Amino acid sequence: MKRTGTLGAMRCMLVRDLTLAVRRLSDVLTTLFFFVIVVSLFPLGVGPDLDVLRSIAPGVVWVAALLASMLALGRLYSSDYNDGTLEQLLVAPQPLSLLVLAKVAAHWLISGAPLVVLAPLLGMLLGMPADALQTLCWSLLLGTPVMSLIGAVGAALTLGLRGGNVLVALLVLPLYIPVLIFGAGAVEAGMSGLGADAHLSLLGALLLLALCCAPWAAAAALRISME
Amino acid sequence: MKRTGTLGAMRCMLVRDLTLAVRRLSDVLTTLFFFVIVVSLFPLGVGPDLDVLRSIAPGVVWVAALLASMLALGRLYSSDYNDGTLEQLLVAPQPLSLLVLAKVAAHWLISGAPLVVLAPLLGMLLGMPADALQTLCWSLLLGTPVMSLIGAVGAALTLGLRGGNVLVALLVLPLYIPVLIFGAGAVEAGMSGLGADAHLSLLGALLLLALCCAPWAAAAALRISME
Amino acid sequence: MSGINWFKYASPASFYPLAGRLVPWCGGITVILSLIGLYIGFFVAPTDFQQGEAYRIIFIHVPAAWMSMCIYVVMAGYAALGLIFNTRLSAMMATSLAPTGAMFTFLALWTGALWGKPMWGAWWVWDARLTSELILLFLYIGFMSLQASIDDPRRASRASALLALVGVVNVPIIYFSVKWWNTLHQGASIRFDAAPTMAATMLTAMLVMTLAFWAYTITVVLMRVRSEILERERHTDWVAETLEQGK
Amino acid sequence: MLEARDLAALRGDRRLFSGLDFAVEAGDLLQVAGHNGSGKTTLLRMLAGLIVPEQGMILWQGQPLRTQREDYARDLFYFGHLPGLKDEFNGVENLRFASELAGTLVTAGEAAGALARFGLEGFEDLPAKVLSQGQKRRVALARLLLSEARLWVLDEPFTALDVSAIDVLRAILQQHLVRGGMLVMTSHQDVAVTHSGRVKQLRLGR
Amino acid sequence: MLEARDLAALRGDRRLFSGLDFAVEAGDLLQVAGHNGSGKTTLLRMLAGLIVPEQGMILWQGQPLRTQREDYARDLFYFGHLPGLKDEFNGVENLRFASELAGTLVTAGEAAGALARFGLEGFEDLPAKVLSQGQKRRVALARLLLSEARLWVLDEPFTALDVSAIDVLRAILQQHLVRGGMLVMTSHQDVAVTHSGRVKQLRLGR
Ligand code: HEM
Ligand SMILES: Nc1ncnc2c1ncn2[C@@H]1O[C@H](COP(=O)(O)OP(=O)(O)OP(=O)(O)O)[C@@H](O)[C@H]1O
Ligand SMILES: Nc1ncnc2c1ncn2[C@@H]1O[C@H](COP(=O)(O)OP(=O)(O)OP(=O)(O)O)[C@@H](O)[C@H]1O
Ligand SMILES: [Mg+2]
Ligand SMILES: [Mg+2]
Repeated sequence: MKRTGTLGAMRCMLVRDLTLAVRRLSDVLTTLFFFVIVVSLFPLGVGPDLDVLRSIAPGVVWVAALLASMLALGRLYSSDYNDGTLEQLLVAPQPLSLLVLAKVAAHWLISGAPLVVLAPLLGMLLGMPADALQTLCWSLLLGTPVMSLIGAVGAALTLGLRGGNVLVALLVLPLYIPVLIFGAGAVEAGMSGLGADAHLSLLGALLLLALCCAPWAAAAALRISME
Repeated sequence: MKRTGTLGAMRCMLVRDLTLAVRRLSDVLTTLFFFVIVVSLFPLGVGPDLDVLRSIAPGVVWVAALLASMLALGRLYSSDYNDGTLEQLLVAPQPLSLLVLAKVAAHWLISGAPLVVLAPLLGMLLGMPADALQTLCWSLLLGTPVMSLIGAVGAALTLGLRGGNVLVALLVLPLYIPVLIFGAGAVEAGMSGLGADAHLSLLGALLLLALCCAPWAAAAALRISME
Repeated sequence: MSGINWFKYASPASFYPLAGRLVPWCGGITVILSLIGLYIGFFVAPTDFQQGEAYRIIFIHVPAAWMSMCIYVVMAGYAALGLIFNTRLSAMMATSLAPTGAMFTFLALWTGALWGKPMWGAWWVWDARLTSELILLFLYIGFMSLQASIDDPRRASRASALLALVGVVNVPIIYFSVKWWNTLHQGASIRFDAAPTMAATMLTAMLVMTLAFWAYTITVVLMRVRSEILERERHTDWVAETLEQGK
Repeated sequence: MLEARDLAALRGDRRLFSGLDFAVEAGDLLQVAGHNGSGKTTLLRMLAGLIVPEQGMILWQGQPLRTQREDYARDLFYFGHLPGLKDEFNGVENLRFASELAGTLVTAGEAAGALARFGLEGFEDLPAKVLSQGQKRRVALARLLLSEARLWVLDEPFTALDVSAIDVLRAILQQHLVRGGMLVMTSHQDVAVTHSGRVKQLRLGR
Repeated sequence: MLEARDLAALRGDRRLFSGLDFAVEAGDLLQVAGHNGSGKTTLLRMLAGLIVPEQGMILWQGQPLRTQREDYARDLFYFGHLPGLKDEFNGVENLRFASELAGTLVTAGEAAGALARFGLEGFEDLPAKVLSQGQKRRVALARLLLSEARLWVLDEPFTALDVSAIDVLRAILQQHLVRGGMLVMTSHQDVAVTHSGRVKQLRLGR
C-alpha cells in the first residue's frame, strides 16, 4: 500500500466526482434542461415580440444561468454530507481547502461548463446577433466558475440546515449580483457597440479573487457546519 | 385513548406542518426573499429603463413566483422522507391522498400565500399600474395552489432520487407552463385594456382539475417511490 | 504593565456591568444630539433653492446610508475577531449589530424612496447605488437568517461571522457604485480629497445627525449585547449571581 | 391472524427467499433471523404493505392485504430502521402527532408517561434534534406504549439501546404478547423476549 | 500516545462530562461506556478533531491536536454512525476512493480481498445502494483492513452486524492491538474484544 500526497488526493477527488456524475447522468442533464426551460419561459411570460426579446436577451440568459448554477449547488456537498463521506474528508490528512477546490472544479465541469456551451444556442433563439453570442460565451466562461466558487461557501454554510436550499439562495444571490451585472453588462456593451473588454476583465479579476479566497472560506465553513 | 377519523388526521397533519413551519420560520421567510431577489435581479440584468421593465413586469413576477414555489417543493416531503415519518404515513389507517391534500394545503399556506401578498409590492417597483396589481394578485391566488398541487406529484415521483430537486424542476416546469401562460396572460390582458376574466376563469378551472386529480396521483407516486 | 487592562473587558463577565453603566450615558447623548441635529436641520438650515423643503430628508437619509455601510464593516470586524481569536464577546457584538444595521439600511432605502418620488418622479429606479444598497439589506437579512436557522449558538455565530466577512466585498461596491456607473443618484459630496460642496449648516446638521445615530447604535447594541450575554452564559455562576442580585 | 403463503422476494437477480409459509396467531412471537442481507428487512416491509410481494400472498384474518389496506393499517404497528421523529418537536409533541396520524388521540400526560417509562424524564422538552442516537430510538419506541395495534412488526428494535432501555423494551414486548398481541421482529442481538414457548423461528438465507 | 487533559463537553445547558483525564498508549483499548445520551459520541468526535472541546485539551504524542491537524489525521481512523459509502459505487470502488482520499493508495485486488474477509464475495459488483444495512456497514468496516493508522476511533462498530461479521471484526481489532495499535471504541453490545488485560474502561454519565 502506497501513501498519496495532496495532489494525488485532489486528483482522486476530481475523478471520483466526475465518475459519480457519469453514473448519475440525469443530474447533469437536468441542470441543463432547467437552464433551457427558464429561458424559454420568458417568451411565454413576456410575449413573443422579437425586439423586446432581443433587448432583454442578455439579461434573461444570464439570470437563467445564475439560477441554474445556484440550483445545482444543492448537490455540491449534500450527498457527501448525508452518507458520512464529508466527515471522512474532514479527518483526512490533506488540506481541506484543496480538496474543496477539486470538488468545485468537478462541480463546475458538470454543471457550469455545459451552460457555457449551450448559451449561444439559446441566445440565438432570442435573436441575439452573432458577435454578441461570442461575448456571451466569454462572459459565462469567466462568470460561471466564480458562481461555483462563491456558491461553495454558501452551500457549506447552510449544510444540514432545514430549508437549506432556499437559505443558500438568500446567502449566495446577493454575492452573485456583481457577477450578473458585469456579465450581462459585457454582453449589452458589446451589443450596443461599446467594447466588452472592461467588463470582461473585471469578471476575470473577480475570478482570481474567488479562486484565492473561496476554497479557504468554504473549508472553514465546512468545519463549522460539521461541528 | 381515543380513535381519530380521517378528518381528525387531516387536521392533525395541517396543524403539525404549520407548527413545524413556525418553528422553522426562516424557511418561510427564505422562500419570500428568494421571490424578491429573483424579481430584483431582472432590472440588473436587463437595465433600468422603466418602460421596458413595465412591459415585462407581469412575466417577470410570474416567472419568479413559479420558480419560488418550485424551489419550495423540495421541502414538501423531504424532511418526512429522511426521518421516516413518510413511511409511517404510508402505513397509517387513513387514505393517503387526503393526508397528502392536507399536507399540500399547509405547504401552500406557508410558501404560496405569502407570494400572493408580496407580489403587488414588487409589481409596483417594476412600475405596474394599480389595477394590474389587483389582477396580478387574483391570478396568483388561483395559480399558486395549482402549482403546489402539481408540484406535490412531481416531488413525490422524484423522492429519494439523487439530484431530485433538479429533476423535479424538469418534471414540473412543463406542467406549470399553462398556469404561467394564463396567469401572466391575465395580467397583460388587464394592462392592455382587454378583460382578464377569461384567463382567470381558465385558471380557476385548472385549480379544480388539480384539486381532483393531484392528491390521488401524488399518493400513488408516494407508494411507488417508497417501495 | 500599567493602565487599563483592555483584555479584561473582552470577557463577558466584566463587560456586562460596564455595558450596564454605559447605556444610560449613551442614551442621553443620543437624545441630546438628535435634538440638536434636527433643530439645525429643520429650523436653521436654509431652504434649498432647487428642491424646496423636501431636501430636508437629507438629514436622515445620508446619515442612515452612511451608518448602514459603517455598521456592516464594524460587524464584519467583530466577526473576524470572534472567528480568529475565538473571543465570545466579539461574536455577540456582531450578532447585536446586525439588526441595527439592517434597520438603518431600511431607513436609507425608505427615506430615499420618499425623496425619489418628488425628485425623480418614481419611488424606485434600478440604478447601481440603490440596487447595491438593496443588496446590503439582503446581506444583513442573510446574516440574521443564517444565525436564526442554526440552533447551537457557537456554530451560529461562527457560521454567520464567515458570511459577514465574505459579504464585506459588497461595501466598496456600494461606495464606488456612483463613480463606476453614471447614474441618477447623486455622487459623494463629502470626500477626503476635496472640499465639501454644500452649505456649512447643512454639513453640520448632517454630521451631528450622524453622531446621534452612532450614539443610538451604541446604546441599542449595548442593551442587546447584555441580553445576549445573559442568554448565552446562563449556565455560568456569575450570571446566576447577577440575576440573584438583580432580584 | 397473519398468514403468509408461498411468499417470495426477488431483488435484482437475487432470489432472497421463496416459498415462505408461516402463520402468526394471537400471542405469538415470530422471530425472523438470518445473516446480513438475507432479506429480513425486505420481508418485514412486505408484511407492513410497503412492498408488494413478487409472488405469493399475505393474509390478515383470512383476507388478502390489498383488499383491506385501511383496516389492516389500524391493526398494524410498523417500526423500521428510521425513528420517524421531527427534529424540531420535543418528545411529547413527536409522540402525540405520530399517534394521532396513526389514528389514536393521545394526551400530553399520556405521552409524558410513555417517555418516562423509557427513562426520558427531564428530556421531554428537548427537541429531538439534540438527542443522542439511543435517546431518539427511545422516543420512537415509546409509541409502542400508546399503540392499540394487535400486530407489531419491529425491525431491529434493540439497536442503539443501552442495557436499561433493552430491559424496558423487553418488558413491553412481553406484556403485548401476554395480552394476546402478535409480534414479528428481527434482531442481531440475542435478547430473550419471552419464555412462554410461543416463539416461532424463521431463518432466512442459506 | 493519545492523552486527554481535563476535557469537558457542554451541550446546550447540559454538561455531558468534565474533568476527563485519560491516556491511551500503544496496544491499549479504551472502552467508552455509558447510558444513552451520556456523551460517548461527543467524546469520540472530539478525539477525531471534529468538535473543538469546550475546555481542556487533547494531546497526540505530547502535542495539542490543533497544532498538527494533518499529521494527526494521518495516524487516525475514525468511524462514526454513518458508513460513508456512495450509493452509486460498488464495494471495491467505495473502498478504493475512500482509502485514497484518506491517503493510502489501494489496488482493486487489495480492496476485493478486504471485502472477502468480511464475507462479501459475490457482492463486490453491487452498488452500495442495494446492500442491506449490515452489508453496508461491512463494506465500510473493510476499510480497517486497508488502514495503516495507529489510532482507531470507532463509534459502535458492531451495530447491525450479524454474528459472523462480529467475529471477523473482533479478530481484526485484536490484531490491531497486538500490533501495537491504539483503539478507542464504544459499544452497547457486550463483545469481549481482547483478553490481554490492556483494556481501560471509561464510564460517562451518572
Ligand atoms: C431608495 C433610494 C435611495 C438609496 C438606497 C440611497 C442610498 C444612498 C447611499 C448609500 C448614500 C451614501 C453614499 C455616500 O456617502 O457616498 C446616499 C447618499 C446620498 N443620497 Fe441617496 N439614496 C436613495 C435616494 C436618494 C434620492 C432620491 C436623493 C435625492 C435626489 C438622494 C440623495 C442623496 C444625497 C444628496 C446623498 C449624499 C451624498 C454625499 O454627499 O455623499 N438619495 N444615498
Ligand atoms: N437491485 C438489487 N440487486 C441485487 N441485490 C439486491 C438488489 N436490491 C437488494 N438486493 C439484496 O437484497 C438484500 C436486502 O436485504 P435486506 O435489507 O432485507 O437484508 P436484511 O436481512 O435486513 O439484512 P441486515 O441484517 O443487514 O439488515 C441484500 O442482500 C441486497 O444485496
Ligand atoms: N443543544 C442541546 N441541548 C441540550 N442537550 C443537548 C444538546 N445537544 C446535545 N445534547 C445532549 O447531548 C447528549 C448527546 O450525547 P451523545 O450523542 O454523545 O450520546 P451517546 O453517549 O453517544 O449516546 P448513545 O448511546 O445514545 O449513542 C444527549 O444527551 C443530548 O440530549
Ligand atoms: Mg435489515
Ligand atoms: Mg452515540
